[in-house]
Amino acid sequence: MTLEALNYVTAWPEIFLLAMACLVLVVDVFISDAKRDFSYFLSQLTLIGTFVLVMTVPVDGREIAFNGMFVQDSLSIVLKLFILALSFVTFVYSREYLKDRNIFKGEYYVLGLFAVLGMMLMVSANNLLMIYLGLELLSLCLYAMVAFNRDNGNASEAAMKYFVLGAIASGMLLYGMSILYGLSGSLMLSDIAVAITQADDSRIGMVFALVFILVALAFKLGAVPFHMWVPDVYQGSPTAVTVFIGTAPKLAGFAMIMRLLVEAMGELHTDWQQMLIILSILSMATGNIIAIAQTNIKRMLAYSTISHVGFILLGILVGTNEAYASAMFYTITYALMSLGAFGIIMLLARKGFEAENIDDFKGLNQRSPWFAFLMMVLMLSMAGVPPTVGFWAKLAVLNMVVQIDMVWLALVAVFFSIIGVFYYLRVIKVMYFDDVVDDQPLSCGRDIQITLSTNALLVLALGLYPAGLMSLCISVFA
Amino acid sequence: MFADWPLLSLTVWVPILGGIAVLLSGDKGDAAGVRRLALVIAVVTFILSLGLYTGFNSSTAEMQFVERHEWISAFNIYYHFGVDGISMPLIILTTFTMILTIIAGWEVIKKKPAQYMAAFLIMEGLMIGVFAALDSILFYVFWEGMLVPMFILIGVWGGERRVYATIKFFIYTFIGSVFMLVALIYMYYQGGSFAILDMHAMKLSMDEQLLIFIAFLMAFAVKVPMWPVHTWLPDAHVEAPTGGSVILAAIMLKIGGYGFLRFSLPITPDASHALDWLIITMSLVAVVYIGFVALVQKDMKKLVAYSSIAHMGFVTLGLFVVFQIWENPANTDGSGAILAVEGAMVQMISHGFISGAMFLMIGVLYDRMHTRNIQDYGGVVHTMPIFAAFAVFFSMANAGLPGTSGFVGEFMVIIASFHANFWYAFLAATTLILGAAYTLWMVKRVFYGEVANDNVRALKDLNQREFVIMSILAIAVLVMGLWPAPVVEVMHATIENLLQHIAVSKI
Amino acid sequence: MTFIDFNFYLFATLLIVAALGVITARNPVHSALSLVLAFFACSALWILLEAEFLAIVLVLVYVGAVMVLFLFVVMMLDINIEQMRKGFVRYLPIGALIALILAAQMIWVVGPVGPDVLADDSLQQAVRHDADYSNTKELGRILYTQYVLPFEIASVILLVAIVAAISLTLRRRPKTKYQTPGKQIKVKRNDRLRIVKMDAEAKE
Amino acid sequence: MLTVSLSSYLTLAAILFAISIAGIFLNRKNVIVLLMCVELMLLAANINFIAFSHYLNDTAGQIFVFFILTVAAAEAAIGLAILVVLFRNRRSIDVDQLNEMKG
Amino acid sequence: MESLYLAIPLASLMGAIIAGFFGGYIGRKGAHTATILGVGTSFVLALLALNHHVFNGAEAYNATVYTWMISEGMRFEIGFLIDNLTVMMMAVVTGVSLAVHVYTIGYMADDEHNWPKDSLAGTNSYQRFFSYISLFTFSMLMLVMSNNFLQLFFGWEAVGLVSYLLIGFWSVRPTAVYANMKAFLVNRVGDFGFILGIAAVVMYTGSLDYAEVFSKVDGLSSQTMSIFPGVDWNVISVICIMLFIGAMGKSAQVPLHVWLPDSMEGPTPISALIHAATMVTAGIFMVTRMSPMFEYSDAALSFVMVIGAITAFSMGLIGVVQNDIKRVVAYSTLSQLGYMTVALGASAYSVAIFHLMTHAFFKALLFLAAGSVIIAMHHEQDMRKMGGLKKYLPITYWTSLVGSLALIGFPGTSGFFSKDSIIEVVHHSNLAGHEIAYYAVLGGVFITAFYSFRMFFMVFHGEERMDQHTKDHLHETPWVVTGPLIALAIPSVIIGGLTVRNMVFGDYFGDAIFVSASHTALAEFSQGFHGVWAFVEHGFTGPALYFAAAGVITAWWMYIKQPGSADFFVKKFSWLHKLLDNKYYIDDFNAWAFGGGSRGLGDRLWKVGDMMVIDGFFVNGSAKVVYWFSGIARKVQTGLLYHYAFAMIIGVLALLTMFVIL
Repeated sequence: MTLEALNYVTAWPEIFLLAMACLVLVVDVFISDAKRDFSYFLSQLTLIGTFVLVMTVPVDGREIAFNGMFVQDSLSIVLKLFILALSFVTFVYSREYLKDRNIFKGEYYVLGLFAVLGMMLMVSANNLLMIYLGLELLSLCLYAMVAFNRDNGNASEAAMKYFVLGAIASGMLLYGMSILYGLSGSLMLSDIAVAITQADDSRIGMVFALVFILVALAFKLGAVPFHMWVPDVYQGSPTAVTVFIGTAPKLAGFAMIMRLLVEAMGELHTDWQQMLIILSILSMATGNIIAIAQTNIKRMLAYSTISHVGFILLGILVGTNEAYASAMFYTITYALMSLGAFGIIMLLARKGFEAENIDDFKGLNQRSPWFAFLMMVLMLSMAGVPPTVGFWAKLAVLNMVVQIDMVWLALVAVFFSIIGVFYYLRVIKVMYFDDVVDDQPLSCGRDIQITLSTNALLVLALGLYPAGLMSLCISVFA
Repeated sequence: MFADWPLLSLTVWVPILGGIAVLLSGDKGDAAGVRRLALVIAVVTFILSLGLYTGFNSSTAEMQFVERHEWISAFNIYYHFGVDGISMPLIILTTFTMILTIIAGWEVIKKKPAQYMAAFLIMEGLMIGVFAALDSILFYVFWEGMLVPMFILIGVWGGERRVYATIKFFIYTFIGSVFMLVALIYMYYQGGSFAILDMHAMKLSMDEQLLIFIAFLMAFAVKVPMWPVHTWLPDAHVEAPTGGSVILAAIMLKIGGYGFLRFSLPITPDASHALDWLIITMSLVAVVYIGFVALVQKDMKKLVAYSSIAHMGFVTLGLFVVFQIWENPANTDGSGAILAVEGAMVQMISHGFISGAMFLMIGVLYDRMHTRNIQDYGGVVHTMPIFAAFAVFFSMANAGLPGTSGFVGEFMVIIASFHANFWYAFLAATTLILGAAYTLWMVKRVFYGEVANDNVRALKDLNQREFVIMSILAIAVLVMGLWPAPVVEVMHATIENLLQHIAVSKI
Repeated sequence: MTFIDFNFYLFATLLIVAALGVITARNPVHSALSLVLAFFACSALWILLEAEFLAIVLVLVYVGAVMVLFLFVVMMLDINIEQMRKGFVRYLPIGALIALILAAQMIWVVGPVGPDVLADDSLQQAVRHDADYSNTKELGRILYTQYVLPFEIASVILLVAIVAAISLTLRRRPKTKYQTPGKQIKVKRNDRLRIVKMDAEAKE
Repeated sequence: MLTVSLSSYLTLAAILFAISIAGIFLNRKNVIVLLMCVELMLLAANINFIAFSHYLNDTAGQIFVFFILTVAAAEAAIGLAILVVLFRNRRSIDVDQLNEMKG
Repeated sequence: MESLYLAIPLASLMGAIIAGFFGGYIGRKGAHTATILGVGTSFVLALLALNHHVFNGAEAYNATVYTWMISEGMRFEIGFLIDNLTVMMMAVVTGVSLAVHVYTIGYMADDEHNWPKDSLAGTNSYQRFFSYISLFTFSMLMLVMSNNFLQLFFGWEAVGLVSYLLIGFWSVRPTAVYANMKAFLVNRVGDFGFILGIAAVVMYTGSLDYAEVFSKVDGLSSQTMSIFPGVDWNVISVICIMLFIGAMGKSAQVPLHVWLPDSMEGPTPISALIHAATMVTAGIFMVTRMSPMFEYSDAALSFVMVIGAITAFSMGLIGVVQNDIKRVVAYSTLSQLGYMTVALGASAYSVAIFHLMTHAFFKALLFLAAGSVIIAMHHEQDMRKMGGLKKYLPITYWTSLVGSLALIGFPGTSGFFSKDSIIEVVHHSNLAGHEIAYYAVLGGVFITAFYSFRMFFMVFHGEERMDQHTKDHLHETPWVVTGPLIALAIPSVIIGGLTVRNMVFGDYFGDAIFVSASHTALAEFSQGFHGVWAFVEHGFTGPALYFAAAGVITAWWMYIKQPGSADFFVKKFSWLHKLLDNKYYIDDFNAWAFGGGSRGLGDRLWKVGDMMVIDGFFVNGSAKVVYWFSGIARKVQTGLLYHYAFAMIIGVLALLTMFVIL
């Protein structure tokens, strides 16, 4: 076996990322706290470099590498690009926030980069083992990042909950994978797919495995009733970590669903469709309803995430390529929106002050009309009000649901999104209609300002012309 | 000169981009400049819409000024604009009213004038978009997008309970419209196109039609608003700043009526037919019930808001009475349907002028006295005679006095509904009494009698700006009342065509 | 009953008992020790399944390293044992019920009764390897060839674990006073001494 | 007749799995025991893998277990690190008191 | 001729516009000059038209001025139908209006006293008043000149609007602004029926044009419609009754008469012009115009007749107990309108119109005379504070006497011809209810005479009951007041005799009025006509005169001979007096049932329907439920790890159970 046979060229970006992450790790040890920015820049450089490499990776349709462990296809490339971009922006937003809290350390970036690596591996996984390892790499980084603010009790509590529940979820995943492995005789996704088509007696065993695997997937995305970690982790983590958890990993989770449910267990579509219907309805209901009662905006956004996951699942459960594209579109746009929203939360936070309560947004329009406007765009987008991209995402998904004659499900979905409008509007309400309570000036670096504006305006611009992103998503599944 | 321009796009985008420009010009700069810029944009838009009018061929029911570009190919969604005789007058109404609204907020708005003006201009563009859109998703985008500036307008520049009112407004409308979205998607799934005209031609079974009709009903009934989903309107009106009330009453409500005409009737004629009793009942309840409710209002704006609901009842009555007109055995020649629909349209336009004027009037008083309670007034005629003259005029128009535009639509609808059933006309005609009762009773308490208190004594009559707005509106109301022929003519071909279309069952 | 059967039932019983011990023990130390026992029992079962290498690893790595770590933390944190049992009895019925239902369902699927999901011929009889078959060698052979990528990733995961554990737990106590000689050397006169110029006070 | 077959191992794993689940639910006081229960759960999966691997005559299952053991070790390390941090902040690892955030 | 016809209303309109919009600039003199010029022009042109049609015998003119709107192939037009009926109305309207304009110069001269000092509305009130009455003239002309229902309705409402504005002219007076609203609303009740009638016309004939509608009436006569399920009504009857309901509002027939007495709150010239001579007769005119329809419905005619009879009698009775000088005249007007209506019901349209014309003159005269008295008395209207004014106000006295005589139908006066004709025609009528009508109008004669002369004696004779100050300043009113009085007194006497032959018995109206062959009342009555003098002679022998004489004598006895006897009768028949004094409690009933009832209903609907049920229960209720549910649901998120794990386990179990086991 030669190195060429490994086809490692396909995995160049990951190799580069790994190498650079290690470099950051090493370099960081030798620089003083005052020069910590260097680690930041190096990390960003890593992401940019990886991004460029992903762009230039020579892929002709579908490229298998590392003895079938690794696959590079258009889905993986597109998702990786977005994961990298989202992480890049996350790092931009986080810097000042971390500095203000004295947790501006190299480890954040190292763990972040490793997490990105984990996501990229998940996205490119072609084997149950790879999925598991990618997931664990991501999760372990995230557990640590959640607890990153060591002196914060809530952060450690959140990390603990996240960890224990995450471990249970991976235990279930493993159990499911073991059954799947046993019944199909292989760890390779393609082999499993073939085995399922041939399964007759063992089909129920496959469904049995599916349940356990689905639970893990649902946990990763935060679908009800496996969502319980989401609000606590979102709230407890430092916002810089919340934003990280809330954006790119959703894409990785989406990829995991694509790999496991669609590629490996596509034959069991009728089964997981039913399961996803239940999860999706529960998610939309729980997320939207409980969000209303929240006063902590991070927690509110957590519940909002849960409800959005319900929508993403709606797209997936349809089970057609177009529908996967719509779900992907939804996931990407959701990540974009939530990135911006958390960005603004971080923007409002300052030394010794977390802008965590919705009331902290009071009178933002008077303090900064521009950021109030951006936040409004983001909230409207989350609520699905045109002309923001959130609307198109919902439209795309609903469109698909209606196409499989499940109008009732579409109605349920819109019903809950009405309830959802309630709490998004409340944020706009406090920003625009209430008087200023906290009149500290908003200060942040130009880089954050520009990125944040671009972020939010992108939500608006994609709302005006969603066709590009949409056709990109469709082309992935074409 | 206008022939080659994408006039519709311009009328939509000039105010939106203009609004953004106004927004960017900011609140820190001089307010006067902001206002002037806003006015210029509104006037330019109006001129553009006049270009539409002059180039409009009223002898055909075809869509005109059509623009069609691919937008979102994945879902077959097009950037597709066009106007016919139904949307044309409403677009002009919009651009016309917007100028007045801008002027109305001239010195009155002190808090963040740039945002205020921008919100209006953006909303103008969106509303024109609603009327011009021929792609249902494009329509929906404008339809929902419009809520946002209104939400902000009421919430920021509104009265005491503005938050309650504006959220109620938003949620109410949102609830209605999302179900419409599902219906649109369903039809896309069935027919493969989001184009409204394709939907018109689509075959649909009765069950499908009924469900789609109900979805549309939820959207449009809230917007119109029809009883019993009207309760957002009084609150929104009361709390909205004057300009907001004007736009709300003059244009936004029309969008509901427009929706019925553009969507419900032609897309689901059989369901409209089957459920027309429901709409008719709701309309008549609106006329009578709301008439009584308006009578006891203590707040002027609320009173006018309720009167708007009652007046919009005529619109829905006119639109949906057509089937029964055709079916009434006593109505041997089957005539009256066109009259009904045209009456509804005329009523919409006229109500745009009149309710706008009424809210401006209340705004004039509110700017001076900072109260809308009827009982805080009395004998205003003694201190503001010119204003009182306008007030009486517009009140009479509101009460449907012949010679004013308020009469035309009511007259047409009452006559037409008689063709369907005596009792429809009977209940509709009660507005003659109730409308006069609540309007004139308000006039009596506010304007007549002795000067009620020192605040009233200190009132100053209209200033030049207010006088100009009032005069323009008065002339509009009068001209339309004395000579509605041009308005009717513009829409005639379209409505005739529409009725021919809905007369044919889709099943 | 063959020898293998006998061993299976023996260690299986042991495993279950140990597992029950883990969840029912009053003292976390006892739990940990039960877990060790469970690992041992499991290891024996794995040997029955001809997975010798992993059986050894389980004992060496798990019992030797991980469980020690567990015990270490248990000791370090010094937990009040009296409090540990609260609520156990109260929730036992529902917990047991859930567990029983779950177990019943799972066994129904994979066990001897219920749908025969294991009907596939390839699953019916295991091939017994020859005595000279080396499980370790076989594993090693494919681990470094076919599974080289996972292997690398596993190392990354371990690295992450190291980084995370250190960054989370390593701390310089802020209250500890320590000298920085470099700073002491670099000190300048102006840092320590300030000459204040004062006007003479005027007499009243 | 008692014979050990694949399903015996799977049944054993299922029982183990159920026990660990019960443990997670029943243990309301100590986070460490929760972690141990998770280890039991992984053990159940491992038994499955190895049993299948044996009956399939395929080493991939054992490889998988190998990685599971590795990852579990790493996981334990991080979990215990978090536990330590938590204990430092709260002076307790009582699951009952781990509810600052809720609702 | 077209432009001439067009000029008639427009001249008045121009006057109104000039005085209305530019009153402040042109001043009082400018305003009254402009409006009088305008109305004067209208009058002259109307006379020309009269000449053209009546004396030169021109064909009826029927043409469109402009198309208001075309919908569904139906033309809604503004157009003129000028025939003998119209020209007569035009002449009367413009003539009386001109007189009132002139009279107003004097009456409103001191109008600023009627306003609070700093009222801006009071500053130009004079000009505004002129503008209004000119506008009224325009509206009334549009009404009578109309050749279609649309324009008729337009004029119908426009006169209502002006009436509203004028009744409430002194907008500082609560009673005035109450009265104007009441007037408008009650009229709207009539219009309610009217518009339904128009709607029915449109439905069954497909046109609004008189000529076209009338041409189709014959075809409709057998058609029925069902308003209540199972009950079929003749279409024509329904249309006619609904149209007549409109007339009842405008012409103040019971029970829609309640606004008219209150309308006396307006300045007196208005009472004369609008609420006596012209506007209130619009209903009569309209029914006459619609004779080609009414003739096809005996039911409608009976209805008309009975309503008219009730009005004529019952309203006269109320007049007996009034003390306000204007109110007496007002009730008298009501009663006379009832007479006209009765005539309409008897198919004697020409008689009704004839009475309308004569009444216009003598009633305007009486009102203006009353106004003259009021001016002289410094705006005192209570007759109990008058008396013996004869020597102070000679011209007013004599003209009043003429007016009163005409009103009671003294033989030879114009009122005699018209009223006697009505009584006779009703006598000859063969429609259901004509007996009641006959006795009502006959009894009405006595009552009319009684209250007329009661007023006359109380005002001009007997002891002087006014206070000293008023008495000192008593003198005859200026020429602008007395001039119109004299100008109106002359036709009050002679116009009846001059025109009765042509209008009632001749074919003056030509095709304008259609009487069905089966309605023979007028024809029979006409057979007994042998010239004006014979009519007068016959009048001396008829019962009416005796009734009238009895009335006058009773009045004389009660108020001159035995001044205390009135009080005696009041005490003796206190229940009756109370009933009459309270106007049969109709106003109270209306205020309670309609005013209070609708407010109560509105309040209930608002507070219970809107606020409690819709808003409270559904809207806020559902929001609250969601909030409440949210509050409950968030409790599930306990924060406890084992609950979270439990949720996951339950999830697994549920999924397993659902998809694997089941």
